[in-house]
Formats: sequence, C-alpha cells, structure tokens
Amino acid sequence: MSWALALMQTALFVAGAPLLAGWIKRVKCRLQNRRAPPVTQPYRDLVRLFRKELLLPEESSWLFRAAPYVIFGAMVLAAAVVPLVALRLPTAEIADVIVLVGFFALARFFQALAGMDIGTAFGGMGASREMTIASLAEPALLMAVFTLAMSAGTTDLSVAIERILGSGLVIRPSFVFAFFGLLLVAIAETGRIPVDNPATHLELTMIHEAMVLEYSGRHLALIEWASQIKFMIYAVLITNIFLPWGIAMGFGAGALALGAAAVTVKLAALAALLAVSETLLAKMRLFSVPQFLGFAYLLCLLGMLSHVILEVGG
Amino acid sequence: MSLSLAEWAVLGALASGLLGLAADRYPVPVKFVCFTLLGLSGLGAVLGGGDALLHAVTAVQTLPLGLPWLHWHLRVDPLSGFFLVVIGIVTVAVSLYGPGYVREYEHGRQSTAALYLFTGLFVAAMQLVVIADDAFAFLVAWELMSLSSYFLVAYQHQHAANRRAAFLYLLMAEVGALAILLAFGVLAAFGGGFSFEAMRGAALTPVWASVAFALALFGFGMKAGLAPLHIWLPQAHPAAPSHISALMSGVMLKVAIYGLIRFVFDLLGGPRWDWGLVLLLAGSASALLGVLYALMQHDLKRLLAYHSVENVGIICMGLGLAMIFAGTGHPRLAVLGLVAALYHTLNHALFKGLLFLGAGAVLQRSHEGDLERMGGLIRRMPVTALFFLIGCISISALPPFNGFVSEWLTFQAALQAPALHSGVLRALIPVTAAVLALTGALAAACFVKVYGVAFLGRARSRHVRHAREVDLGMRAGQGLLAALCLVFGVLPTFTVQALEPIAHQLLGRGLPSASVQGWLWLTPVSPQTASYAAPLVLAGMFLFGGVMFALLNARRRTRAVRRTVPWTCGFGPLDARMQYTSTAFTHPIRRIFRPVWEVHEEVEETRDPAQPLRLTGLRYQLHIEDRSWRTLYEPLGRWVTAAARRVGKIQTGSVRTYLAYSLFTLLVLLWLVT
Amino acid sequence: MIALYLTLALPFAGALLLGLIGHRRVADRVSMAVSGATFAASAAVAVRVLRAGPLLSGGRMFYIDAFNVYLLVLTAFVGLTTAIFSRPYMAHEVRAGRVNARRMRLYHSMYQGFLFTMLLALSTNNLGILWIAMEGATLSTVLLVSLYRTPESVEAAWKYFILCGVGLAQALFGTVLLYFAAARVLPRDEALLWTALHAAAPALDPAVVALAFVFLLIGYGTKVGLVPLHNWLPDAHSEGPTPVSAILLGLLLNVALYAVVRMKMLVDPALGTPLAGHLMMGFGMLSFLVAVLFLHRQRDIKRLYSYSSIEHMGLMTFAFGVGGPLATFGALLHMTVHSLTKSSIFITAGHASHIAGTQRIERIRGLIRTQPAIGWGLLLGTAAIAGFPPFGVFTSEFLILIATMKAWPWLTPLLLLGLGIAFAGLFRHLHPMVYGERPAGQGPVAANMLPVVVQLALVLWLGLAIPGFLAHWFDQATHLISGVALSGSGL
Amino acid sequence: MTGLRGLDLTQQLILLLAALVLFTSFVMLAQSRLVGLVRVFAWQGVLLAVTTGLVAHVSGHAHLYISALLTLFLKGLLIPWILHRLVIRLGLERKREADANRTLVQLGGASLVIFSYYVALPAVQLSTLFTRNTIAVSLAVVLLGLLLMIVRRKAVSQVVGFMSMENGLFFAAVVATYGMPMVVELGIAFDVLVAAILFGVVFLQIRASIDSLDVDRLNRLNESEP
Repeated sequence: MSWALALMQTALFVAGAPLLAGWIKRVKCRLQNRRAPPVTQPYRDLVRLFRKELLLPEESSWLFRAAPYVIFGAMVLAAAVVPLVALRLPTAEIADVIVLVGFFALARFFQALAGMDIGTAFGGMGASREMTIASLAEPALLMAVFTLAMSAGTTDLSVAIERILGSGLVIRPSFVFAFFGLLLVAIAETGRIPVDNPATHLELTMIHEAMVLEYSGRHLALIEWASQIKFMIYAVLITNIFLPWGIAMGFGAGALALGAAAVTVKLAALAALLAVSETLLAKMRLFSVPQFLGFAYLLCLLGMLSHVILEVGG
Repeated sequence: MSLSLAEWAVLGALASGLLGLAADRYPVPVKFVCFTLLGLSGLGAVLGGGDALLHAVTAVQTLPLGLPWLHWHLRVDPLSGFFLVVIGIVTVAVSLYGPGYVREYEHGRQSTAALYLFTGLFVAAMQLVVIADDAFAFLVAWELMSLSSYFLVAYQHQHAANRRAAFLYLLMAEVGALAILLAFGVLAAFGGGFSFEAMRGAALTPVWASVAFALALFGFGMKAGLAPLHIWLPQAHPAAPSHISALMSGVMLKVAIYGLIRFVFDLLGGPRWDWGLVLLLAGSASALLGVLYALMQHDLKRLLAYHSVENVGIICMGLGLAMIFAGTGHPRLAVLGLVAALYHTLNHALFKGLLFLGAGAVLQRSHEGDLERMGGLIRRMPVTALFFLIGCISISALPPFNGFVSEWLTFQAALQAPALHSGVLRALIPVTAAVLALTGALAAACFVKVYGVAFLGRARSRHVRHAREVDLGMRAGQGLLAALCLVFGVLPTFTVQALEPIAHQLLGRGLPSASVQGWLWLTPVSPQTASYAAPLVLAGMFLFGGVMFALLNARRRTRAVRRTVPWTCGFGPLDARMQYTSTAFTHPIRRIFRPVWEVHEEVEETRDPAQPLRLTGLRYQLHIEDRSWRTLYEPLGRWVTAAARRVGKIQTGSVRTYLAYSLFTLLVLLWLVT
Repeated sequence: MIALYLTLALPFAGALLLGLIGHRRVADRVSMAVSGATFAASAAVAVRVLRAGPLLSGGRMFYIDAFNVYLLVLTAFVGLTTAIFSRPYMAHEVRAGRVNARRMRLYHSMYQGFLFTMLLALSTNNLGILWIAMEGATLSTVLLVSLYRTPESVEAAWKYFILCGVGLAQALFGTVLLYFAAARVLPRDEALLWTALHAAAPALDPAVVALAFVFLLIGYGTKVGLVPLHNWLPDAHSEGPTPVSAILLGLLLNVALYAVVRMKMLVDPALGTPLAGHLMMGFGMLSFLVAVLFLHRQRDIKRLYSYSSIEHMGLMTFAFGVGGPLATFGALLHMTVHSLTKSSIFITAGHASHIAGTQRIERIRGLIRTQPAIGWGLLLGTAAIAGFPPFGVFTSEFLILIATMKAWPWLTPLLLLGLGIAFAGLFRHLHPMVYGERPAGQGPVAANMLPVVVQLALVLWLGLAIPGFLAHWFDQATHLISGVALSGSGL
Repeated sequence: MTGLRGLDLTQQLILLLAALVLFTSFVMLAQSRLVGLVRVFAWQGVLLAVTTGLVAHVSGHAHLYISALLTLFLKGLLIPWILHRLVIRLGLERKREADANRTLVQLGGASLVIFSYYVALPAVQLSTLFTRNTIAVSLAVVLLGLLLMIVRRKAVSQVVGFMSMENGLFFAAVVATYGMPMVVELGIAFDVLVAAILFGVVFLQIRASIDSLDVDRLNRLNESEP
C-alpha cells in the first residue's frame, strides 16, 4: 500500500515537473507582455525531442551516451525521496537530505563529464563553470539543511517536516535566514536568472547549456526533463519545509487530496514569485556569482548560529 | 590463530624482500615469486586481521628480540586487526598489479633487486607496526617503514627532483619519529615501562598528558600529512614507482592514523575534548588546503598525493569529533565519530590505491604524468578508464559508492553537536561540517577535471594517442579495488557492524542502533534521525535509469546512430588544442580562492615591430607554490645554515687559537670547581 | 692470563717485526695475521672473563672487568677488519705513488704499535701506565697522519701533536694530583692502581680530587674530541690515510672516553656530588650541538664523518654524565655500535675517494651506479649512524633519549633538535654522492667489502637483539659505573 | 702557612729553587731569540734536576736520585741539545720573533701565577709536606708554558713551551709527592724523549712543506672560510 503510494507520488512528481516549468514560462511572458505559450508546452517539447533522431559528436565515448540515463535516474530517485503530498512514505527513508544533495552532486558530476567528453571548448567551459558554482552552492545548501536538521533533530525530510508541523506555528529566526539562503542556492543550482539564463544560447554566457550543447534527441529530452525535476525538487523542498501546512500526515483519500491541492497552490505561488524576480533582475557576470553565493552562505551560517545561540541557548 | 597468521604475513613479506635480492640473476622467476609471496602475505594479513576483527580476538606474544630486558611484544586486537585488513587488501591488489608494472624497470640501468627488497621490507614493516605491542618494537618497525619507503622514493634517483623529494621525506620522517619517541618516553616515564601494557597503566598529570598528546599529534600528523606538516607528501609520493605510491598513499598514511588512534584512545587512557577540538580544526584545515592545492596541480600523481592530505584531514575530523564526544561524556556519539573515521580510513585506502594504480597504468602506457598532455584515454584504455572512473566517483563522495558513506557518517556525527553543553563547540562543529561540505564539492570539481582532461575528449600528445590497454594482472589489481569500492559503498551496514568490536575495545560500547532496521537500512543514530539504504539507492538508479534506457532503446535497433562534427562556432575542424586544459578548468576557482596559493602569473606579448598594434605571439606562464614552504620551511633551513656559518668561525685554523681555547677552558673549569 | 699477555705482546712484537720487514710485499699479510692472532687472544681473554669474572693479573698491573673486556675485544676486532681493509687500500696508494716502501714500513709498524698502546691503555690497572699508553698512542700516530707529506697532512700532524700533547700534559698533572691525594691514604706503590684507588675512593680528599678531575677531563677530553678541545680531530682524521682515520675514530676516541669514565668512577664516590657528571653533560651537550652544525658546511667526505664522530662522542659523554642505568647502558652500547659503524663508513668512504680520485664531496658522484657495493655500503652505514633502526645505533640512542627524558626532560628538545640537524647535515651531502648518474670516466676500484659487511651485520644484529653475554657485560659495567644494574632497575 | 723559620736549610733551598724555576719560566716568556730560549729552557731542566736531587736527599727516596739523573740528562742536556741543533740547522739562530705585546704577556703570566696559587689552596691545606705550596708553583709553570705556546709563533718555541709544561708537571710530581712510582717515571721519561725526537722530525716536515716554521702559516685546514 504505502510503497504503491510512494511510487505514485514519485510518478506524480516526475510528471508534474514540466508543468511547473511551463507555468513559470507562462507567468513570465505575461509579466513581459509577450504572447504566452500554453502551460503544456514543455510536454510537447519533450515528446518532440523523444521523437527526433539522435546525433552523436564524433569523438564522444560511451560515457556521453550513459550520462543522460544516470542523470535522469539520479533525479527521479531524488524526487522519490522528497515528500510531495504525504509524509511517512517508505521511500523517504531510503535517503535523508544529505543523500539528496549527494544525488544532485552525482547528476552534476556526470553532466560535467559528458560536457568534457565531446572535446570542444564549450563543453569544458560549461563543466568548469558548473563545478565552480556548485562547489560554492553545495556547502551553502548543506548549511541551510543543517540548520533545519539541528532544529528538527533529524536529517530525514519527512520526519523533520512532521516535527516542524508538530511544533506548530513558531517563528524561528534561524528559519528565516535559512529560507532566504536556500532560495538563493536554489536559484544558483537550477541555473535561473540572475546566475544563469536557461533561455540563452550566447556561448560566452552560458553555463548549463554549454554542457548539453551537443546533446540531441532523446538524450537531450532526458536531460531537460531531469533539470525540470531538479527545479521542482528545490521548489518542493522550500515550500514543504518552511510552510509545511496542508501536507498529508495519513494515507486517507481526503488528506491526500488536501495535500495535493496545498502543494499545488504553494508551488504555483512560489513559481510566480520566481517569475517576478526573474523579470526584475538581469543576469549577473560569472565572477559576481561568488559574491552572490557568498551571501547565501552567510545567510545560512547566520541561520545556523542564530539557531545555536538564540534557540538552543547555552 | 590471528596473531600467527599476522606473523606469517610479516615473514612472507620479509621473504619476498630477501628473495628479491636474487633478481639480477633470475629476473623473471624472482619477480613472480616475490609478488606471489607479497600477495600471500597480504592475504595472510587480511585473514588474520579479519579474524581478530570479526571475532574480537586479542592475542599477545613475546619474541626473543630487542633489548635484553625488553623483548618484542606482539599483539593483535580488533584495532590492529582492522588495519591489518586495510594493509592486506591493498597489498594483494599491488601484488596482482606489480608484475606487469615493474616490466618497465627491468630493462633500466637500475637493478630491480633493490625495488623488490625494499617493497618487501616496507610491507613487512607496516604490518609489524600495527601488531607491535611495545614502544621499542613499534619504533623499530615504524622507522623501518620510513627507511624502506625512502629507498623506494629514491629508487629512480637519476632525477634530481626525486632525490630532493627523498631527502625531504626522510628528514621529516626522522623528525616525526623522534617526536613519537618522546611521546612514548613520557608515557614510559610515568608508566614505568616501554610495553604498551605498562603504558596503559600510566597515571599522567594533565599537563604531561597534553604534552604527550601534542608530541604524538606532531609525530603521527607529520607522517599522515596533516597540513602544514604535509609538505613532503606531494613530493615523495609521486617520486616512487606507482604501485609503491599506492602503498604509501593508500596504506602508510593509515598506519600513521593507526598510531594516533592507538596512542590517544588506547595508551593515553581516554581522550579529552580539547584535544579533540585541536584535531578537528587541524583536520578541517588540511582537508580544505589539501583539496585546494590538489585542484591546482596538473601532474596526476602529485594531484592524487594532495588529495591524500585532504582525506587524512577528513579522517582526523572524524577522530576529532569522536574525541570531543568521548571527552564530554557522550560515548554513543563518540562511537559514531570513530566508526566514521575508521570507515573513511578503509575507503581512502581502497580508492586512493585504485587511483594510483590507474595513474601508474596511464604512466606506463603513455609515459605521461602531466594532465595537460593527456586526453581521450577512455578509448585507448577502456578498462582502466572504467576503474578510474569508479575511483573518481568514490573519492568525490558520490552515492552509492564507498566514499559517500563515510562522509555521510561524518556529517551525521557532526550534526549531533546540539547534544553538547558548550555553546562554542555547538557553533563550531557545524561550521567544520560546512567546511567538509565545501571540501567534498571541490573534490568533485577536481575529479571532473582529472577525468575529463585525462580520459575524455581528444588526445593532446602523440604518446597518449598511441597508448594501449595494460595487461591482465594490472587490470585485475585495479578491478579488485574498484569492486571493493562498490561493495563497501553498497553494504555499509555490515561494515559498520564489523567495526563495532573496535568501538567496544576503545570506547566500551558499540553502535547497536546502526542496524536496528535490518541490513538494508543504515541508521547510525536512530531510524528517526537519519537513514540511508544504499542497496535501494543502487537498485533505484538501475531501475529508473534502466527502465528509461530500455524504453528508449527498445526500438531503432535497425539504424546505427549517426555521428557528426560538434559545434565550434564554425572554426575549421576540431583539434585537441581547442579543449579546456586542466589549468583552464580551474581558472574560476583560482580566481575565487586566490589568497590560498602563491600564484606567479605572467603574460609575455611579442608584437610585430613594424606595426606595434599587431600581436604576433602570446606566452602565458603560471607557477603555483605551496605557501607553507615559503613561510615555514625555508626560514628553518636558512636559520640552520646561518648558525652553521657562525659556529664555523670558531675553527680558525690557527693552532695558537686552539691552545688558547684549551687554556681558557682549563681556567674556567678550575675557577668553577674552587 | 697467558691470553692477556699474548693480546699485548703480539702487536708489540708485530710492531718490531714490521719495523724491519714492513717494506716487503708480505708485510700487509703479516700485519693481518698479527691482528688476527691478537683478536683471537683477546677473544680468549673475553671467554676467560666470561667464565671466571674480573681478572686481576699478577702484580696487579692488569685489570680486566666487564667494562673494558668488550672494549678490548672490540679494539682487537676493529684492528683486524681495518688491517684487512688497508691491504687493497694501501696497495692502491702505493700504485698511485703517494707513499713509498719506507713509509709503508713506518705505516705497518706504527699501525701495530698503535694497537699495542690501545690494548695496553685498556687493560692496565695503573693510571700512570694508562697515561703513558695514551701518550704513546699519540706518538705512534703522528707520523701516520703526516704520511703523505702534503702541506695539509703535515699541518694536521702538527696540530694533532701539539694539541693532544698539551692535553695529555694536563691529564698527567691530573694524575699527579690524584696520586698526591691518594698517597695519603694508600701505600705509595698502590696509590696509582685503579683497583686500590676505587676501593679507597671515599677516603680521598674532595678538593684535590675535584682539581684532578678537571685536569683529567680536559686532558683525556682533548683526545675524546670534546668541543672546544676538538680542533685537532677533523684535521688529523681527514688528512691521514683512511685506515688510520678508521682506527683513530673507531678506537682512540673510545679508549679516551674509557679513561674519562674510569676517572669519573673514582671521582664520584670521592666527591659525593654529581659535579663530574654535570661537567661531562655540559661538555657532551656542547660538543654534540656544535658538531651537528659543523656537519652542514663540510666539503671533504672524511671531515664530514669526523665531525659526526665528535657528535657521537659528545652524545656518549653526555649520556655517561647523565648517569643512571638507562643512560649508562645506552652509552656503553653506543660506544660499541658507533665504532663498528664509523670504521665501516670510513672504509667505504676511503674507497669512494679512490673512485672519485679526491675526497672533495662535490666531486664524488653517482657511487651506486659506479660501484653498487660501495654506494650502498656508504648509504646504509650513514643510515645506521644517523640512528635508523633496525641498526644498533637506534637502540642506544633510544635508551639515551629515554633516560634524558626521565632525568632532564627540558634537555631532550636540544637533543632532538641536534639529531634532526645532524641527520639533515649528513644526508644533504650523502645524497648527491651516492645517487645520480655515474660521471664520465669513473670506474670501480679494487675493494674488499668483507669488513664492511661483517661490521654492519654486527650492528644490525645488535639492533635486533643483543646477545646474552654481551648484555650481561653491559649490565655489569652499568652496575660498576652507575651503581645500579639495568636488569635490576626494571625496564 | 708557617713561615720559612720552621724549615731547615735544604728545605729552604728547595723553595728557593722552586722560585727560580718559576723565574726561568718568566724569562722564557721574555726571551725572544730562539737560541736564548733554548738555553733558558736548559737551565730550567738543570734546576729541576737539582731540586729532584735535594728532595731525594731530604726524603731519602733512593729512586729519586735516578730520576734526578734522568732529568739532568734529558731535560738539561739532550733535549736542549736536539733543539739547539735544529735551530742551527734550520738557520734560525739569528731570528728574533716579534710576538704579542711583551708587557701584556708578562702581566698575564703574573695573573696566571696568582690564579694558580688561588686554585692550589685546598691542596695546600691538605698537605703536611713542607713542599706543599710548590704545587702552586708547578701549576704556574705549567700554565706559563701553555701561555708561551700561545704567544709564540715559531714552532720551536712552541715545543719549548710544551717541554717546560712537562717540566712543571715533573716538578709537581717530584716536589709535592716525592715522585711517582719508578715504572711510571721511566715511562714518562721515555715518552718525553720520543716526543722530542718526533718534534724534530715534524719540524723538518713542516720546513719541507711550507719552508718556514711559522705556525700561523699552518692554517689551511679551517672552517671559517665560506
């Protein structure tokens, strides 16, 4: 029963990811007074890519072909771990939040290798930048996670959310800091403006795109999908950790429906917020990204310290 | 049983070394006999150690060697058993790998006898260190280990760099050993004896205990390569033949860790939290510095050596946490830290050995140690490439391989900081955890660089373009370690259970909570706090990735996939020089962490004299040096030379001056006694 | 008894005989034979002592106890090995035309004469004879130091002669003072017998004995090579023929130190204060520290190793000064292993300088590639002398360090510093000599590595396990010197 | 110390001789011509021999007569003769050697004498022999000999200094303790003789190598140069 539910939730997660992406595009277009594509546009893109013929660069090795599947697998696994609609699902116990970060790292690792496999300048450039940014973002992310883990006394996501729920509505300064920190990290990690522009194909500015430049057909589809899932994971993390209300504690139909509804609303709101910010901000230079992430790191550190000093005392 | 096996292992290694002396007369048979004996010795170590570890055996014995009133005491207990296993595994892998690898030395002007002899002595000495049970035997074995490895570092002594490296290595080993000797001296002075048994009974005053700890930390830290005592390591390890580098980096550093654990947890009678703090900070420092310096290397083996510094740092962080928790009365958490450290010790031995063996394979086949001239080896040496990839994933601490588990455990230990009373520690420990996170991420970046530049893309030099796959033995050696990397990554529960006897021995309790939910779930503290189901992770990866693969590749069997020229902005055909080099790859990181290194960067522009605006040539030079060298070691050297010069002045060469000395001394002494 | 007389008579007769036939070709074989016989005789003495304990000869002229019996054997042994080594070495020198037949006669005769004085100094019971023997040692070796007649060698000989002469003059004055003090409590004919003095020591007048000890320490200390009285040592050892350097380093220094310790054994009960020990510690530490610094600036291979000898003698003196069973045992062991190791090092160094045709370090290169036996011999010997296990030097240094740690904790950092610097000083010069490519036009030389192998093997053995009877002697000697046996003190 | 009144004539004579021996040491310090130096040294030897004889007469130790003769022969005649021959042979008889400031050296010598008296006090308290404070004298002679070796640059004068040190020792042995056992005396005498001969040989070698006897030119072997 519970396993079935877990799989269903995972499926929902994976299926819903493109929708979220489409929704953001739509909101953005609206904000920028452009004609918006339908929300389902990402699905169409994916299907088209799956249909398209696969082209491989001449120098690429088996690793280039294996990478998309590894990346996709890692992302789906990560999605399976994150509580979307309900808590206490068995999949949540497979891995805690640190392992989740590990999954992201694994996917990134293969992405970067694939980028370097083709032997062009762009691949190396993208890989170099991606790894640089990640190596700054990951500790910040973990700091935020640690704040959560220490105040909840666990690194297990569903248990943590449950305890936060249980403690009722208390305003924790640490969470405020951690929230904003996590937000900034999420932006950097998912390659959104102002760190990276997923829409650009101007060689010198691209980071994520530079690595996948040579991918085509089903490989490209998998990678795109994986990155949409990744984005959704971050979104769900932020919403469900910091405003967990509405998530289903039991497996009753009503509770689940409520949970689904709640998470949908929260995600939509968050996405809208993101769209606004992306409309207002411009992409920053690569070498001002460290300051950006440094700020995120600082926020997370403050969150940690304020937790230690203000909330535990001693 | 276990002790006798261990002794047989030592004897086997010794025999292999001594037989090696005949290598000049019968090169080929001697080679195989030597490596077989070495392999058997490794096997013996694994079996004996494993027996001691799993069945929590403690056996002691006294050999009629050494001083008349201090015979050599030997002892096998779970702790030494564990390290015997570590030593044994890598030794076995090396003995598989060796015969193929030494082929390139057989026709050199150097006789391979020395190589075999000192390899055997080296392994024997390491095994002896962990089963020694008195200060004297320990130090003899310890110094023998240093000495024999020194000869191995100096083996290719036609290169001046190797000679310098060997000198530095032996010098620092000597200084470290003297510090260790003093540390034992303190214990012996209080315990009234050199046998570890007597030392355990020593009742030290806090001050002397701290002195002993400081000496031990200095001595063992110098051998383990804790920053800033690491300076010898990146020079010595690359200088040795690669299978020896694997032994040195993979195992010898672990022997130093063993010494530290044995000294602090066992002999010194219970650690104190402030020592733990020192160790934790030192560990974090060398973890971060190690990886940052590694990033800037482009010599493969040097880079790996710097990563050893990093990983030793991580191990020491685990130990430091264990000491802090033990010192503040949280034995359960102390066990967690200790287990994390031991687990990482094992893992690092595996993947660092694997990586050095891989580097050796590349070196042998392409005669290139420089990343900037490699590339595309995945097509020339597919098997080595696969194993090396596994090594890279493991050392980058990515699930589901072994490196991840131990770092995860270390994180879990660090996250238990709220249990402590002191607010300072509570605040400090998570910060160090964040440092660990940064280290991990940078390590991943570094190994993307290594693998991407060395094995992917296009070959950057002729040798590399024509490299061939290595022979079966060498592949087997790497394969063994690679397989173990996966096994220990996927079955952490059993490993943690196997480590429990050590925890029982040193801290008086185990880690029962780790496997309350069965072998599938690793729950170090409690199922509620954190859980990790490595087998399921592996299964899930295969499931989701595999399903997709099956779905997508079920059709289209008919037409082969088309290959095309990648996009290069339309510049002619793609060539190797368009690729990102390792220097280019790390450029952003170099800009961000600039102050860490001593960077000398210069750009020479040559212009056409006719029209000065036209750039005819551009030359870029980059030198990156270790800061600690300038700030610590060179001043020391200068000081000694200056002192020597000053002292030299007393010997003027005039006999009358000498007579004056004599008269003066006489008068002074006479005046003294009356 | 007969064995003892033989031990002394053989080298004496050898000296006379070789004084006649030393220029013949057979001379070197005769010399080897005599040394061998001497060694056998000394071994017989050792067995006798091992069986029946201390041996006091008729007329109480000679006294062999646990302290000097093994030094006796050691001296005879090193004399033998060095004689074996000197055969190919001096043959090479003759071929090179650096010495002629007449000087070879001098060489062989004086070599035996020197051994005679050493054995006499060790075995005599009479402090006056001890002095005479020491002086005789100087006299017999002066002309050997200047054997090559180069300006440097003559200069070295002069310094050696003058400084040691002055030193020994002071030692004689000390002896006179001792006699002066003893003559009041002992009959005149016993007043110089060590056994009698040792028995009556507590009754001696402290003030005079203290004076006497100062003179004796400076006198014999000059021969031990204690800073600042050491200046003759590196010169004499670097300029003379290598076999002479080998026996000077391996034997003379030991015997001089033996004399100092014998005096200390008399002085301590007389004074009842640790004065003697403190003086020795001071001298030892000073020599040790100064010598290790000297190591760094050497340009001549034999000078390098003579400074390392000063360092080690300093260490032993320091250890004897510290006193107590651990340190004394360590020092006794160190005397043994040091002279074995150091003489084997000088043997290889001599061959090395033949290979390169010079003693200048910067011209000696690529030994291992040229002649592996010599290269490895030098390398292993230096590793041994630098205190690396499993060689015996490590064991003794281990004991000395531990003892210092117990008695004078704040002196150990100095010792460690010194050992580190010494190590660096040795190996920074050693590395380029043994490693590296073989220089053009450099070829192997005729060498007999047997002595080196045997001696290093012995050192190795002593490092791994000390044979029972030797340990027993060391322990008895420790008991004699420090008053407590190590076996009793419990390790 | 009790005054001289308590002593008989011979004893007073011995003390006088002691003073003379000390005086000769000073004369040697002052004497700058080698031949003169050797001559004074010979006189010192003779005085020593006479002293020994007197002590033998007083104490009635027969063997001291032998050593007195020995001293006369060696220190008074043979060694000075050898040295003199050498000086002539090396053509140094006319040489005056310019050494360090004469008066300064003399003052140094004087202070050495005072120092040795101060050092020898305990021995003085100990002894009951009438010759007790001759220890101070002999110590002074030893130190003065050493001083001579330090201030003189000619090898010959260094040897003379060395020998006069030996004289001092011998003086101590004879006067303070009525001589050492015979075998020791003989041994020492033999050593001194051999030493003297060897000195001669080494002179010739030095002369051959640097054709001078200036010890300051024997300074190739040093550590001070960079």
